[in-house]
Amino acid sequence: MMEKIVFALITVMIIFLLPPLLDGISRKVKAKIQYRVGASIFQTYYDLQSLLNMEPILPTERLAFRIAPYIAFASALAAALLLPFGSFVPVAFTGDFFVFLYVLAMFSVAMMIAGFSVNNSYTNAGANREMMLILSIEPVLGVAIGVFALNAHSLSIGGIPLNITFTPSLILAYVLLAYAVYVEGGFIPFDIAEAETEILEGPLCEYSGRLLGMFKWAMLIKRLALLWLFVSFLVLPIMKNIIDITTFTGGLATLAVQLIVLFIIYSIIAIIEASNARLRIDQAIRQNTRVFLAGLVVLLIAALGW
Amino acid sequence: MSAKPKLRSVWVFHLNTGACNGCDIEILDILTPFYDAERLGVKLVGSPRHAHAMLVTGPLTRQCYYGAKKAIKAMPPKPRIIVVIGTCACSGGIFYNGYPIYRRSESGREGCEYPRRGGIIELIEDLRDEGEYVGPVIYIPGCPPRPEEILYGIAQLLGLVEKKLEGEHYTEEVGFELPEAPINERIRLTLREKLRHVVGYFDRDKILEDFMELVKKAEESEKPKEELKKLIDEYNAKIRDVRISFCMRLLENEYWRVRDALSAGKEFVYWV
Amino acid sequence: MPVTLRYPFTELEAPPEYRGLPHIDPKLCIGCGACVNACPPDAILRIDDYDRGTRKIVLDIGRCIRCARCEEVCPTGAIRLTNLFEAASPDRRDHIQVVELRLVRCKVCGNYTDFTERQVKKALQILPKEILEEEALEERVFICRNCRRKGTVDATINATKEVVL
Amino acid sequence: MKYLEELKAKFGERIEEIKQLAHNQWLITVDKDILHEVVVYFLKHPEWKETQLSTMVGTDERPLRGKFSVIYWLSVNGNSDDVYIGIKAYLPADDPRFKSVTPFHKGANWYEREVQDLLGIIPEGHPDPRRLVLPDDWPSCVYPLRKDFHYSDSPQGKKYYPYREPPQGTTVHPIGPYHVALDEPAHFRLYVKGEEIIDCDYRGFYSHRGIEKISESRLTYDQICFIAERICGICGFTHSTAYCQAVEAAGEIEVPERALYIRTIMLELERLHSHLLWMGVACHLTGFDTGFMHAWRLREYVMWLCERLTGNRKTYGINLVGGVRRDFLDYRKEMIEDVLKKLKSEFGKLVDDLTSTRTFIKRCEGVGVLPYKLAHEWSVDGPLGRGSGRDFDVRRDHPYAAYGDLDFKVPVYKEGDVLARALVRIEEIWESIWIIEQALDQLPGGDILAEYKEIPPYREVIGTTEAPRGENVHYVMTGPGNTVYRYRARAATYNNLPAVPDMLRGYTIADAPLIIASIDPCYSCTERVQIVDVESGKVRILKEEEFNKLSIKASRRV
Repeated sequence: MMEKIVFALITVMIIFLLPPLLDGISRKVKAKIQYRVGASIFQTYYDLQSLLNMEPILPTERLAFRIAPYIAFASALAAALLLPFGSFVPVAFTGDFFVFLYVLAMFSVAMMIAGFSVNNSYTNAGANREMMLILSIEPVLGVAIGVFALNAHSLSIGGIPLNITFTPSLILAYVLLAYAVYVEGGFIPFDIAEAETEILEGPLCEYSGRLLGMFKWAMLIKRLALLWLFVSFLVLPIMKNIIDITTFTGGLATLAVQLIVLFIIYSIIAIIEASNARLRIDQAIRQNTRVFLAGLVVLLIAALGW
Repeated sequence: MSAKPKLRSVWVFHLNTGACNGCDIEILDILTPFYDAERLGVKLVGSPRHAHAMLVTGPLTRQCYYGAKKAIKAMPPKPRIIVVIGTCACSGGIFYNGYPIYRRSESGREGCEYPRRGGIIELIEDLRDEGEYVGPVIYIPGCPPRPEEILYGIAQLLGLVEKKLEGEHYTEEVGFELPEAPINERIRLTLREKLRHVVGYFDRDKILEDFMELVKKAEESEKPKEELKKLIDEYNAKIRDVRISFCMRLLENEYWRVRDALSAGKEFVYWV
Repeated sequence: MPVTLRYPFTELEAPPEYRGLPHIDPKLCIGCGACVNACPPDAILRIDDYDRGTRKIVLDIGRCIRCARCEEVCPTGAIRLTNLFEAASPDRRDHIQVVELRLVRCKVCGNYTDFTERQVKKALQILPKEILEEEALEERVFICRNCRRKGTVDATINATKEVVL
Repeated sequence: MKYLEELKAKFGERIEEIKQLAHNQWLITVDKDILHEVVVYFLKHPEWKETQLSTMVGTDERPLRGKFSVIYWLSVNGNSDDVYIGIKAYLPADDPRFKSVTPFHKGANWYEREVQDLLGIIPEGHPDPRRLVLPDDWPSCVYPLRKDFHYSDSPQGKKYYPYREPPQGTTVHPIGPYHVALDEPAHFRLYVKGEEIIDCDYRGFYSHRGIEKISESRLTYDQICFIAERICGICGFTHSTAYCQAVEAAGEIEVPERALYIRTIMLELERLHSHLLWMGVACHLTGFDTGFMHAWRLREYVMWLCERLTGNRKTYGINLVGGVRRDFLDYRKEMIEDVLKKLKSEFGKLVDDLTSTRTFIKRCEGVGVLPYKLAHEWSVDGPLGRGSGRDFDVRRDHPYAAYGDLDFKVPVYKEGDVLARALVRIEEIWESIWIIEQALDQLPGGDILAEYKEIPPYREVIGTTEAPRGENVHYVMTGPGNTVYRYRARAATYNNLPAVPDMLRGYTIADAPLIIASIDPCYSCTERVQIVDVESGKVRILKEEEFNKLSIKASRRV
């Protein structure tokens, strides 16, 4: 029981407090590439703190506008809670893999609600883009996880990484998953929905103060959840061969490795972000569609058992 | 310098009210590697709704007035900091009383008031009259201000540095000095004006001072003309700058010409 | 590697060529107003007060465009553009510099003239001795324009009378 | 000039006067009824391929001869000739109307709307006679550039602007006045279907600061140099140079050669930093911040250099009528050489980085195409024109400052997309470095500032420079005493911006900021200086005029 509480505490800490730090690190990495000192790695905490302390200004009376950030926050949180932290999966049940996809989509729906609830062509355009992007990338994510599920004969996110066997299709599935996670996370060149210089952060354009802070925080948590998924799929299958994950120390060690890999991946993403320009929505969708078709092929290969 | 910052995160929105672009580019410039305002927690955002502070540039044209007012009202009610960047925004700058520039009717358009009125303050006062809250205002004059100047202003806002400037008022009591140059004042002014056309206003004083030193030394000797020539040769060998040497030679010729003319009683009104 | 400057956490000096904040040396200023005429944005004002007998030269850094025309035209080198640049302040009054000088009181009518005592001193420095003595200028410079004109007119009238006679 | 004979033969009696103003400038005075015919004759002349409408000036000459006047300034470019032709017509004071050129040449659109706004001279047959320059709340029938209008008056009217009706089935997507992609306020209304842009309306002149009126009223010749420099905070020096050249030509002042070379070097340094700035902005707009940071890091070397050469990073303030104010001492020359060396080694790397960033190139290629024909119709200039195949550059075709002595290439691309414009600018940076090196080598001795006595009044002349954005044309009509009578500054963007709607059509809102930025717009340049109720009856106008006169008085409190 004690072990559970410790893991639960660590998990909560990771989900709530780690994302801003990761963002801070990412900003620092980008700054270094750009020959700058950059902000302190805790800058994102300061930003969130100041936003959350600020009284928002409401451009509309609609309830949807006010609750959208909370929906987004809740869905990001829910997504994160479905993932394995070491051996500990906060919320686990068979078929949670569908729930994961569902809550991620929920997040985007919250963005769309936010975008369409005000009469502003920037937020509308942003919501539009979010919708198009999500519609084109969710299938890729689904296919990627589907390949894993097929391979592991499991429909639970906690179960999949522990049961997979290495086949050629699995390696392709990792590539697919990496791509889907990257795009869904809204990293450059796929930060199309929140493009600052084009449509002024899209759906978030009209938000301010506390509500904006919630949204920003939720987005960071969502990124964490996506990356954590990838990291878990990467780390757990390897770790389970080295150490017994189900023990307390084994779980802690796995968690530590997960964290280290997460930091590394986040830094790599920062480097990719720093060396790319943003794509146009039609270019991104075309690319996603192509990847999706490739994904179907992979699914076929996996179904054949290779 | 080690003071703890009052604010750790300042998101700024950039509001141009008809500026010439100079200040606007300098604002972007503080984000670039050499200045990197992100260190101080500054982030440029695209929507006034996200902003803690408004960076205002420009003399506030009438066409911009409505948009600027809307933008400030769109900011969250607190803290609504206004950072006024550039001479135009501080007081209207060189454009201050042109016909398309907005001014409150109380401000007049051709008065002799000081501090000089104009710029964004006209809008802020209008907003305050309407009962809108507007937070602290900090003025950063300059045309355009250097990026360091803007950083300094922002650092002041964050409580990292203290202000250095204070209003000054002098009366006759400070005393009056009428410096005596080693050469006749009329000749000095003539040469000074001549130099303006040769090396420009900026370098002339230094060159003229050096020249007068040499003249002073030369005049003490028996044959001033030859002595001055020798001194200038030495000086030129030391300074190794074509332009300064050129000026020295020119000054030498001019000096004797003007001096001879003056002592011959010819009138010289070179300077005005 | 990062190239970022340490400023504002360290002191920093602008290059000597920089046209920074203008400053009037109150000991050198003669209040001639050459800078006022040259200044394109009217950042320098000349405010004469004939009741109190003062002339104020008011410089507003918040209006100054740092063109250095004032420095170029100043006959005494009193106004200069320093290489200081840290002018940010929450109070516009910090940007003001005032130099208040005494105007000459006319020896004849007792009113204040439109030039300062320092201007006269400077003029006397420039004018050659011979002219000063010849025209008895030492006396006449302390007389206001009106009285001087009146004096000239009177002299002319006297002269014509002499001719007529 | 051989074409004058041809012109005389064609229009005969109705040409009132032909006079030469400067070595390459002619002024042809014609009857107002054939004004548009003469202008179109030159613009469409088969032998002058790159002829373009350089500027157009309306003047209130009522105090002088009881008439208004308009001059169309055309420049003959390319390999054809080095000529500027002014075509002038006088209009009666009580009914200042002339036939619009816009139906025949789109490029005249803004010019004619501007004289209508500022002087009340009405171009008959103009297809879009909306307000252009004056604020939305400016009263109608008050014309600030007329001589009976005091420069600091600012009468208040009712706020109103007739935007175009959006086409069927589109929604309005406004860009600006405060959009992060636009450094300066300007208002584009995109009429979009989904993400695609169907049409576009533009309401600019948010930065109209009345520079011309201030110059004509409050300032002296030397002071105008500094306000001219503040027309634009990026390419200000070309403006003050163009102004100085105009006044120097009018006053027949011989500028010392050293001053010309110093001007040339400063102009090219300005081009360097302006183009680097543009590259940075283009990267920033596409979300490629690393490119932005590195371009601006390089630019900073140039800025520091300029600060040490002239005393300020941007507003150099070293131009005066007759020369320059600061000299290049030897150590300053060395500084320039050092910076050039640094630039040469690092700029190549930057270009490599940019061109190897696939996502960036993808965003630029084939976007915002402006074909040659349209480019000619809109009379666009500068890198925008050269990116669309217009082979013309003021530095080469009408040499000023020291450009006549120097050797350089003018890059021209035919594609007309954003990428072509970027490539033109990249090549121009290399050329600029080369020009500065030559000028430094050849820097002559002597004075830097000419002395002059007086500038004769009522002479008309133009000065032109090639700004980083294109052709700058400054028209000066000298006045009595130490003032100008009429000053008209035309910045490069003034010709380029009207072409933007044509470039936007068919692309998406994601491309819009990049396309707009690709012309390197400088709103403050353009707008230094759209509701005349044409349909309303005469009686009403009279009433309004009286009312507005009252409001003028009210607005002026001394």
